[in-house]
Amino acid sequence: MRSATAALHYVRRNISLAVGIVLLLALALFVGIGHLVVDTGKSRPLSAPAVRPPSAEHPFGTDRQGRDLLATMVAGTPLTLRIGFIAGFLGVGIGSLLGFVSAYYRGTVDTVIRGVVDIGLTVPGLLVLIIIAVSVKKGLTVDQMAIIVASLAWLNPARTIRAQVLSLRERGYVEVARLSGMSGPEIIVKELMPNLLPYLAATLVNAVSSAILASVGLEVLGLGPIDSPTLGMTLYWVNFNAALINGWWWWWSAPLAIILVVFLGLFFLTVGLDEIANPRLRRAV
Amino acid sequence: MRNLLVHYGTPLGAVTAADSVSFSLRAGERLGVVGESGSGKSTLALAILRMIKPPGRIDAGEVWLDGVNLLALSDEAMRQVRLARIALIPQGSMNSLNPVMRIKDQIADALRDHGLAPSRRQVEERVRELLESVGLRPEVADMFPHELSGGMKQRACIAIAISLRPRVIIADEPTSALDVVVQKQVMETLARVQKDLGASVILVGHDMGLMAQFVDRLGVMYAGRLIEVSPVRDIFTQPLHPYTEMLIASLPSLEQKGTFRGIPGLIPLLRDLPPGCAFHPRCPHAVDRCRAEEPRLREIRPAGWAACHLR
Amino acid sequence: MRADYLARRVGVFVLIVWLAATLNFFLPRLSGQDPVRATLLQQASLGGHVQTGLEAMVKEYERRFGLDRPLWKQYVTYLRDVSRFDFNYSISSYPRTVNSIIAEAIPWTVGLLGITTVLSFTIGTLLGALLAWPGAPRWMRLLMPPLWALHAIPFFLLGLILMYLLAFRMQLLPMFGGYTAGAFPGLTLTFVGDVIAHSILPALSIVLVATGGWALGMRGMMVTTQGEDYVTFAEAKGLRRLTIFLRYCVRNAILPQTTALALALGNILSGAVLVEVIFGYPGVGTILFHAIRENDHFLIQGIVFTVIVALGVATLILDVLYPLLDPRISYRRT
Amino acid sequence: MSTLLEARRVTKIFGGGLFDRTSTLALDDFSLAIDGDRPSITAVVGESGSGKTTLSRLLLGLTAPTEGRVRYEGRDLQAMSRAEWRAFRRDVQVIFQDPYEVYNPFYRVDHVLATPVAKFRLASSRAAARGLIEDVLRAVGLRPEETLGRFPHQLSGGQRQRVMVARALLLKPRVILADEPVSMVDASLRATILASLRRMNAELGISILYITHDLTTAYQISDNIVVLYRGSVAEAGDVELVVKQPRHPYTQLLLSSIPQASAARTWMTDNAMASAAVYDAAGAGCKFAARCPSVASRCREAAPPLFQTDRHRAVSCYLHQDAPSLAPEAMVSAFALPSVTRGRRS
Repeated sequence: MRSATAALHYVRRNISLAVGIVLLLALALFVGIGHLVVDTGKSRPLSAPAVRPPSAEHPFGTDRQGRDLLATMVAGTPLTLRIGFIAGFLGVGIGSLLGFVSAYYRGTVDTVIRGVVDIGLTVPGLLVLIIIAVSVKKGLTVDQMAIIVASLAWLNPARTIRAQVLSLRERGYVEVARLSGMSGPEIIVKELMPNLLPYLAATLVNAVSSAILASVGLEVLGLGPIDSPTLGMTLYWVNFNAALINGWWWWWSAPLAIILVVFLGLFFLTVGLDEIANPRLRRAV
Repeated sequence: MRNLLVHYGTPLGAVTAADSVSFSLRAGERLGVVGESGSGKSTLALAILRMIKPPGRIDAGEVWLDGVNLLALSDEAMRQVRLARIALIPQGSMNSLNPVMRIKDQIADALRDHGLAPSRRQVEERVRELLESVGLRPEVADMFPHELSGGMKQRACIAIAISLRPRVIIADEPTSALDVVVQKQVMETLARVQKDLGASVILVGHDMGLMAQFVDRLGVMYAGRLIEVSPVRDIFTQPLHPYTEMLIASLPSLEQKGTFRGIPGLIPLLRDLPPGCAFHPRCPHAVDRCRAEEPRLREIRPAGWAACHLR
Repeated sequence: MRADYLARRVGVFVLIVWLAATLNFFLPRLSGQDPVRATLLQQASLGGHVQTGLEAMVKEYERRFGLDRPLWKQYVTYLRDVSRFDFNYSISSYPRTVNSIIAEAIPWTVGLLGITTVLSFTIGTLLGALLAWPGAPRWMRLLMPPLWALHAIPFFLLGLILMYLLAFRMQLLPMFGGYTAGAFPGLTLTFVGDVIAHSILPALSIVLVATGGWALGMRGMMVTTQGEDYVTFAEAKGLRRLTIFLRYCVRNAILPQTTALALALGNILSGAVLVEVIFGYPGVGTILFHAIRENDHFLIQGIVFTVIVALGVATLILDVLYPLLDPRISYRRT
Repeated sequence: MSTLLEARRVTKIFGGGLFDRTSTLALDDFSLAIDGDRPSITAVVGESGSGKTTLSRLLLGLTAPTEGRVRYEGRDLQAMSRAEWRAFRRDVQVIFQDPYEVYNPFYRVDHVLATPVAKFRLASSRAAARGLIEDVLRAVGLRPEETLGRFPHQLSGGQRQRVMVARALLLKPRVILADEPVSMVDASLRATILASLRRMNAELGISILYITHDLTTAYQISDNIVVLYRGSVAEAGDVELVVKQPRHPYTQLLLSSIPQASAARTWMTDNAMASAAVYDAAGAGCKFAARCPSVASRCREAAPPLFQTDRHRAVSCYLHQDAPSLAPEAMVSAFALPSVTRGRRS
């Protein structure tokens, strides 16, 4: 009980965290309630009259292929988030494993991992993803999309977590733990992990955000799951049909607004988590 | 140089880092301020320079230098006083020099910002002179801090501190990160430039041995208060305050084996001071009055001041 | 020491280029069949106005990369071509070479990216520095939240919004392209003016987003730097506030910013590709978009490879210049 | 004499890899042995760069020597079996310099005490573990109820360091390596910690290796002392002899540089311009030659061996070349026996 009020008290001071949580909760509510009241089947082409501005029947309007945009948003938002979460979790999972191993054991392992990561990070990720996406066969599914995005999503977590562990492993308590009979993996899990939890959380949110950004980017270029109504694919159709110069403002405003909420929500969440992870910033507040 | 009188209180939020500290400093004198961690000794050094950063602030008191109250000066006037009249030699934490500037530029910008804008030739000449006076080779002028050893960096800091011939030099733990051999060289350098300038020195630190060997008069701080000020010889032969006495007894010596013993109990936290005399929980002689009433600094014998009810 | 550093850095660059080339070669072949060949054959079988050319291309491709030849021989041939920047013909606009298409697009992208990167880095860093200065005016602090929010938005989304508001509704600026269709390209005042007008929107969407990031980073570094001992000592030296600010705080806080620039270039570039697509800007990004739509594998490979090399060169230059900013670097091990 | 922990002709070089031209010689042909039968306190004194930190890491098996062997009960640390390694980990304990860094801020102080109990199965039940922990805390003068359940930042530096002493005690070690245990503790609290080290030696028969830069505390608690200069032994032997009548010019310089906390003022001299420390590249000769006031030409040609000037002292300096020379690994034979007879642990 006391910790709950303390947490609430803290959130009130950490405004960024609160804003982030509220934005993402609102989005979750939209999707959740949407699935209950809206027929997501209407997100398929030809299920509604084409290019209608918002009306009582189609609150978000319809697109040129005859999709109901409200249904498309309700169906598509979780798909986009799914790509982000799968890629983000995979990225942070693989990245932190490599980061921990690299920084804790040093030596050749470290040299190789660090080299790969350093080089990987200087290459523009989207272009590599384009090559990958072009190379694999057409007709991607949402999950395949997520895996493609994840293929680069581990680079950044590996790098930042390696740096964190490097600084932590020099602490005396790691040495003490070793002298107290703890093994390497045990030290990583019991001594290092707890101190990195807020940091890992911030890294995860960051990775999810980057993954969504990358996937939306690929989709806008037409390299996404063509048959799925994800937010990025909707924008691809917007661009494909030149909706903007045709004045079909509702077509692009809905996905745009939702993407904005996603990115802003994730961003403020990261800032809030950073504040927890980084005591220096906390003191400065 | 007439008198420097410091008398102020500095609440850091609700914490009093230095409370009603006063002392005077004579021209050419070396005054030591010794204290353990959290005793407020570094706060004192910064307060004299008026460099207490928020949330800290100087609430009351006066710092007199040659008839001018420093606390009443404008910010710009105070800036002029720094280095020109009161100079600081920072803690020997190896990080006091700007890592991306050559040593000569770090001396030159001090000269320039104090209205001395001589030609480049004159600056070079002055830099060479200053480095020489602290025992550094002229090549050091063109070096970056990371190319110098700890002792050399600290000498460079001394060179900067004396560049405008200040009246008072505040040395805040100048040798805390140095080995003893280098510490001795640095302190000897400091003593020599002080003699050349005729300046006074306030040496702030925690090393009683260094104080015993360097200063003329010693002030002892405990929990943000000055509890004793005496000539250094008197302090080591006949300390007035029980804390001073026990502190000296806790120091190991090279003369005799097994004679030192610690002070039982804990150093109090500044935010949680006991009522009355702050030392009473650790004092073997404490009486009821010590628990209730805070002692004031009084002159107990000629030139010997202490804050203790038992004296 | 400095020669070591340079040699190591150039080595890394060569490694990056080689890896990029290798990736380019092997990735399309991972799927078992050769998608380049498949596309070529498919295009050829579809027929059309360029059929004769395509047949010639298929022959040429077979000759160079024939599946009967061992993979390593194909790889060597490929590496040789790549090292000469020979990417073959464009499939979709035969008989133009990939090179000539890329060469036409590069000035547009370099111009847009170069200017926006320099602008956002400079403005952001300056703003971040000022934000951390106690003497900064209060209104500046109010800039922070909007900058934060903008920073979180992808470049091309902001582009869409700006385009709708400024070009479509208010008609202040042209919407698409690098210059007005039908205008005669040349170094005339009207043409240059036209180009600038067309580039304002894409540039604005990049600058508005990127500036916030630089400002955030710089502010954080300034806060750290202001706590350093050398700043305290500088104050005790009685230096003017401006001297301390510029030569002690900013001078040191800018170092990590510069290292970050090298890493950020890749991200900015990725974002700019999409901005170009949205605005139909005649740069590398738009060409890439069309190449993807038309399955022009040679063109895609050529663009990706060129861009990675260009970025490699840019970061190489940054890294080589960096020791001039930080005297400690030649001694520090990476 | 049975040797417990031994460093035999150990050299440690850092760097110097294929792409790294700067290599540092941290420890140069160094030998030291700790006797198991007569538990003593041996101090290793050196300034920064003398190799004392490297020595402590080598003796703990945290790094491997470039040349030479570190042995525990005759077994090379680098070639130990799992069981031997566990026994070594238990028998040789350490107290570090920084009494804050050694605590994981995520856990209460109980964590550092409970971990070894669990890992080495020191107790059969939860209650027994608790009892064990309370016992060692009382042994170092801490009240368990005031200490357990607290977070490290809630304890003072002195208290934290004493908990670390208690942790070492918990494992009933045979050797404790105290690496600058009081240099970050306030003066008024140092004595208490040093006294508990002495008590552990005298009452529990634990050998102690006290590594420090501070000659004064080293003199106060140790039986024998080794003075290190840039990775080599300058002087070693009975602490009374070395401190009261130093023979090596470096030991003399070191001793004269210590400001004494007494009313007698003899420290400062007027030759303030003694040049800032010159560290030339390590040549073939004596490492101290560049700073030595009595340097001779032969000092620059070859490093001096150890000369046994007294029964309980050896000096590495040609000024004493008339004395019989001593092989590095035999240095220990110059050590004095502990002055007090100490109890052996049961």
